[in-house]
Amino acid sequence: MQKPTEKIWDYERQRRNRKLERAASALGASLRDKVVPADMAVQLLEAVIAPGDRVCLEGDNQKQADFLAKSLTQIDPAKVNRLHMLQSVLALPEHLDLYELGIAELLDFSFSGPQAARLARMVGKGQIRIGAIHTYLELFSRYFVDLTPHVALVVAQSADAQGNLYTGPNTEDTPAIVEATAFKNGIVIAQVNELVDKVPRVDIPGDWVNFVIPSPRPHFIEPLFTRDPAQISEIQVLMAMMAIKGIYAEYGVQRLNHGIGFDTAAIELLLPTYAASLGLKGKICSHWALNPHPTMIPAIEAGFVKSIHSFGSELGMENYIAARPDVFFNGPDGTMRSNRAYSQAAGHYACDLFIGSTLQIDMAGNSSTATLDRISGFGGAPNMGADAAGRRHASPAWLKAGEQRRSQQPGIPRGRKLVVQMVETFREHMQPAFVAELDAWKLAEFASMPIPPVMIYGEDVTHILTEEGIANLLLCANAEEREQAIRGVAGYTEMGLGRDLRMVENLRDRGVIKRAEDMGIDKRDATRDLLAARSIKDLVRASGGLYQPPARFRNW
Amino acid sequence: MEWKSVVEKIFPDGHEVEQTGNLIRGYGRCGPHTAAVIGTTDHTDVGVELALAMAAAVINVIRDHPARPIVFLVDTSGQRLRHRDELLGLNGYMAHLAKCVEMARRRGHPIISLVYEQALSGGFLANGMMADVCAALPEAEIRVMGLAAMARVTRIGEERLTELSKSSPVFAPGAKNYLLMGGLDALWEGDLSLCLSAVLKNIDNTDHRRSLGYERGGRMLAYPVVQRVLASA
Amino acid sequence: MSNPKQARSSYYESSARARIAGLLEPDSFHEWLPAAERVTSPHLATLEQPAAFDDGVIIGRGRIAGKNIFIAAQEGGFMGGAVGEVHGAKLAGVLERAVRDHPAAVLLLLETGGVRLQEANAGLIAVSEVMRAILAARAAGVTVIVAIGGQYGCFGGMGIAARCASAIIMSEEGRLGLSGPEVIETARGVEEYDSRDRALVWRTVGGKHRYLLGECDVIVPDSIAAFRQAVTACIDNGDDWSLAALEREHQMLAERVQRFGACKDGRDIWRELGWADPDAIAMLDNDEFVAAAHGHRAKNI
Amino acid sequence: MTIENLKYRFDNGTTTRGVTAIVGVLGSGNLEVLVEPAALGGACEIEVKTAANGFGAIWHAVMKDFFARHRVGDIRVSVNDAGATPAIVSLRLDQAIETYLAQGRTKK
Repeated sequence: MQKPTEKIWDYERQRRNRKLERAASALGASLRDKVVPADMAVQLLEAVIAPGDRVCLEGDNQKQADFLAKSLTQIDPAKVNRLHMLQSVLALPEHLDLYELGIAELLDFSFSGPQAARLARMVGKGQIRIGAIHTYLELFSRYFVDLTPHVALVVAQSADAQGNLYTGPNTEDTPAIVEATAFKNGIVIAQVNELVDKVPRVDIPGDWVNFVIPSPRPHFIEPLFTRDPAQISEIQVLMAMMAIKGIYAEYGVQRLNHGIGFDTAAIELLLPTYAASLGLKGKICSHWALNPHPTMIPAIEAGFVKSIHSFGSELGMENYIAARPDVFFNGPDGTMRSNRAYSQAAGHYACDLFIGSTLQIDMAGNSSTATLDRISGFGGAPNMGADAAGRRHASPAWLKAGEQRRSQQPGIPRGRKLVVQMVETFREHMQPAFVAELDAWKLAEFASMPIPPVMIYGEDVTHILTEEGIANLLLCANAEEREQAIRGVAGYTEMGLGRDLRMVENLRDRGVIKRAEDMGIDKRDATRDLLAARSIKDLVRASGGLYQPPARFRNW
Repeated sequence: MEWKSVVEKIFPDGHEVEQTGNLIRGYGRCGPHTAAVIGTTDHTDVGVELALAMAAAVINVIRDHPARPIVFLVDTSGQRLRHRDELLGLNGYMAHLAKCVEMARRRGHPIISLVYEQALSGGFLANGMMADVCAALPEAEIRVMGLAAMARVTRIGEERLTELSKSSPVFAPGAKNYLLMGGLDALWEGDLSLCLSAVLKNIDNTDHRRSLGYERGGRMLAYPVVQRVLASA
Repeated sequence: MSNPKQARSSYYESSARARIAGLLEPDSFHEWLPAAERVTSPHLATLEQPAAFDDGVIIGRGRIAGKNIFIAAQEGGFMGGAVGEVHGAKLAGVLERAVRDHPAAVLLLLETGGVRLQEANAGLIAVSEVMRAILAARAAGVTVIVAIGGQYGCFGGMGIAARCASAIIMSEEGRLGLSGPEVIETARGVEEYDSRDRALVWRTVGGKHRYLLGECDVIVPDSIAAFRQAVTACIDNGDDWSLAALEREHQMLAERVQRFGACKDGRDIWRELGWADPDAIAMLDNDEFVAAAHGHRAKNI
Repeated sequence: MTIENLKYRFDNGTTTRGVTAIVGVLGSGNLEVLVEPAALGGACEIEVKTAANGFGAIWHAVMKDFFARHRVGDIRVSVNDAGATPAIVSLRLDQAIETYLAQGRTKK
């Protein structure tokens, strides 16, 4: 009998330990405990990142590990190359510079907002290879399956010498990234705004973190969820009235998530005024998976809101959040901890309604924000804007939606999440929101994607809300009715003008399509006077001075 | 042209004009008249200090030399584009200067201005354009904005603007255009002292620019519009 | 039009026509060269640009607190309230008519970026004519009152014209200056003036700073009713067009350069004026602010 | 930029007393609407000047619906448009006609 070759079971741990030894010798005396001076960041990265490694660079929806991103672009591509980058959000130019510099070659990501146009150009030129475009939850999930990072470059507010991290209210993706990396033989490096003797609270335990770098300047953070009420139009007020009376009140929606546009900001600002006047306080909108939108302040102050769990925080809202611990998830230190992974899960499984905007909707109700010259990804909308087939607990809104569905398609009793697409029929510059074919198809062809990048599938959408009315797709018997229901609220777009007038009137008689007047809404009441706040300053006042908006949102 | 040669040509009978920084001030004699001279030079921009200094000069003339004509010599690249000057309220300083000029006019000082080099938008409003008679040397440059910048801001093609500027004096730079629009009374050529004495003989303190623009065919609407306002119920 | 909503309607958000309707006594407004007469700009038509029926300014006569006044209101929504040939002539016409008719006051609701570039020469001359007409009206004993509280502020030559008036009423949201922040940023760079830093912009040209500096006479909350009240008070105060008043202004402006000439930011000026916590000023309500500003303004007239 | 000029006429409207009304502002994404009385034998004439070209079919549909909603005749409607969406156009048209009629009712 031949003696079996001895199987090595800790190859990856050994590999990590060798990297840590390389780092120790490269850093020498400049390494104190876990603290690495900023001017040694590039040496550290060259020591711990090997060619072909999977590197998760923390680029979140809001906060950015910008110093580490910059440092990564400065490493020698002769030493470190072919990196496989994992990022929930591509926000900074450096994120794409890596591919031009020959440091990275493959990308798996979720959202690329500000870099979408450049990403499309680089894909077109073959400078970058995209593994897949994910939703947030999907990408985080793969960190624990087949895309586990070898190295994670993360960002926090402060750290102590032992590597304990305090993220501040913008915890965002950090816990998901660090957990996947630290427990699978990876290396975790954090840039921090300050070193402290004792962190206010431990968001990430020090023994999961290998290195801490005090960055030369505080990390970049984007106030992505601030909508100036001054920019809300009377059409958006009208649509918000229809959402509240025609959907929220109709189903008794208590648990929900809102998108980030002005359409949904209008709903938030109508809660303490219009919704209250309909006697809906306490009956709708009490529990939220939502970032701390400043436009939520009047509703919170009016007592509409019982709780809000957040994906991230919002610049300027810190003091307000800290002063409202009954509403927000604040730690023992008094400040909020957000968590994108948990909040996405909450939005998917524990909410009865998602409402958000999009750029294009086709006649099957599929919607997408993709355009030919931009590869922007999806972020979290598909997780919120999808029926949670795995859900089992019941709620009145969920049950009612399920019942309506079964009125057309009999089946075993189950509920249904409300997924509402809220769009004006034309965007700026007369771009129609309703189209025969989504631009996503052309983009898929151009970028050789296996499937067109659809944000929310038609089968998941329950309602489409435009200034012309609400189409309830749950009540449509077949594809033909669905199409006419959509055309019936598509206004003067080509799709809307192409409606079958008789069928649309019939759908209206059946309550599948509802106009403002069918809901008892007088369009003349749709004025900005209904908004609980008409300016950022009104929001500050409503917060009792606790909300401190960033300078760019002020006009005083 | 250098301000010194301008002054010498306007005041062949003697003058005492000095430059301090970019401010010119003093007086000159032209035939029987002694005129105060206030002006700027070196294409300077006009910030709060310069506007205030010009206003002080006007107030001094009002106080010390009743009814003495005031000649503004204009050479400016416009208002000073600084955060600090805006912080201090540059518009208020400019308006103050304009008010001083108006006060002088109301107290019997004839006001004449001569653009001898260049006059740009805001720097021109508070003195040169406040005059009873506004003149320019033929080579002087007068404008709000160059065509290239105008094309950028208005998003109208520069070629189109250039083409239109051949037939319309309404937007393009140039002293001739201002003459047609009534913004300038005359271009001063030849003997500048004769030009000044001729003006001083006939000067009055009403604003003639609208009717001039109408007569010269450069600004055909302003005059009838005002007439209609005056005639409305 | 005794709409109860009007009492709390925002001046900032209202159109020029809504401001006139809200300020004047009901049904007292009589418009001159109204929209139906279509006195539009031919220069815009030449450039294939849309031309408004009233060229962006509404003029006429009406009553406020029982007094007959003339009024002009610029519409910021149309080309940023920019002054063209017709627009400028309408403004000048109101003022020149005031010299003839002696109303109790001329009220100018200004909202403008200055000269309309599409008709730049006509606009610049028109602004100059407006300046002279304002001063001619004052010299004739007519009080000219300027109100500034719209989204586009009051800039360019009209910023100078505004300061030629007898009195200026602003709201905190209003802005008054010569060169707009974007113009300075373009010319001198973002380090000189970051036009996107709106708090900085308001510390430079906003209503509260202008009030503390003595560049405006009255500051009011952002409501049409508050503006109406202030206009009435300004009419009652009348005007002082005299050499003595001018010399006092000269003194004030000279002191301002001396005292604040080295200041880099509105906050430095406010500190110099004796405000212990300049950063708190932005959030003070109008009444609190006006009370606190007593004795901490650089105004001596 | 060019300005497109569109004209529509709808017959058999109801003659209703009104007073010239103007609503809206000619600003980006917005429009101004002027409604005037005119002896047109019961017709409603509409003239649109718009900076956004190529939307004639949409304008026609919007105006047809507008006339169907109100059926007001003997009026001239003049529109200056700076790229407003049909929703805004319909809203302003309704506001203009309501103001026109309301003023007509209060006029002695």
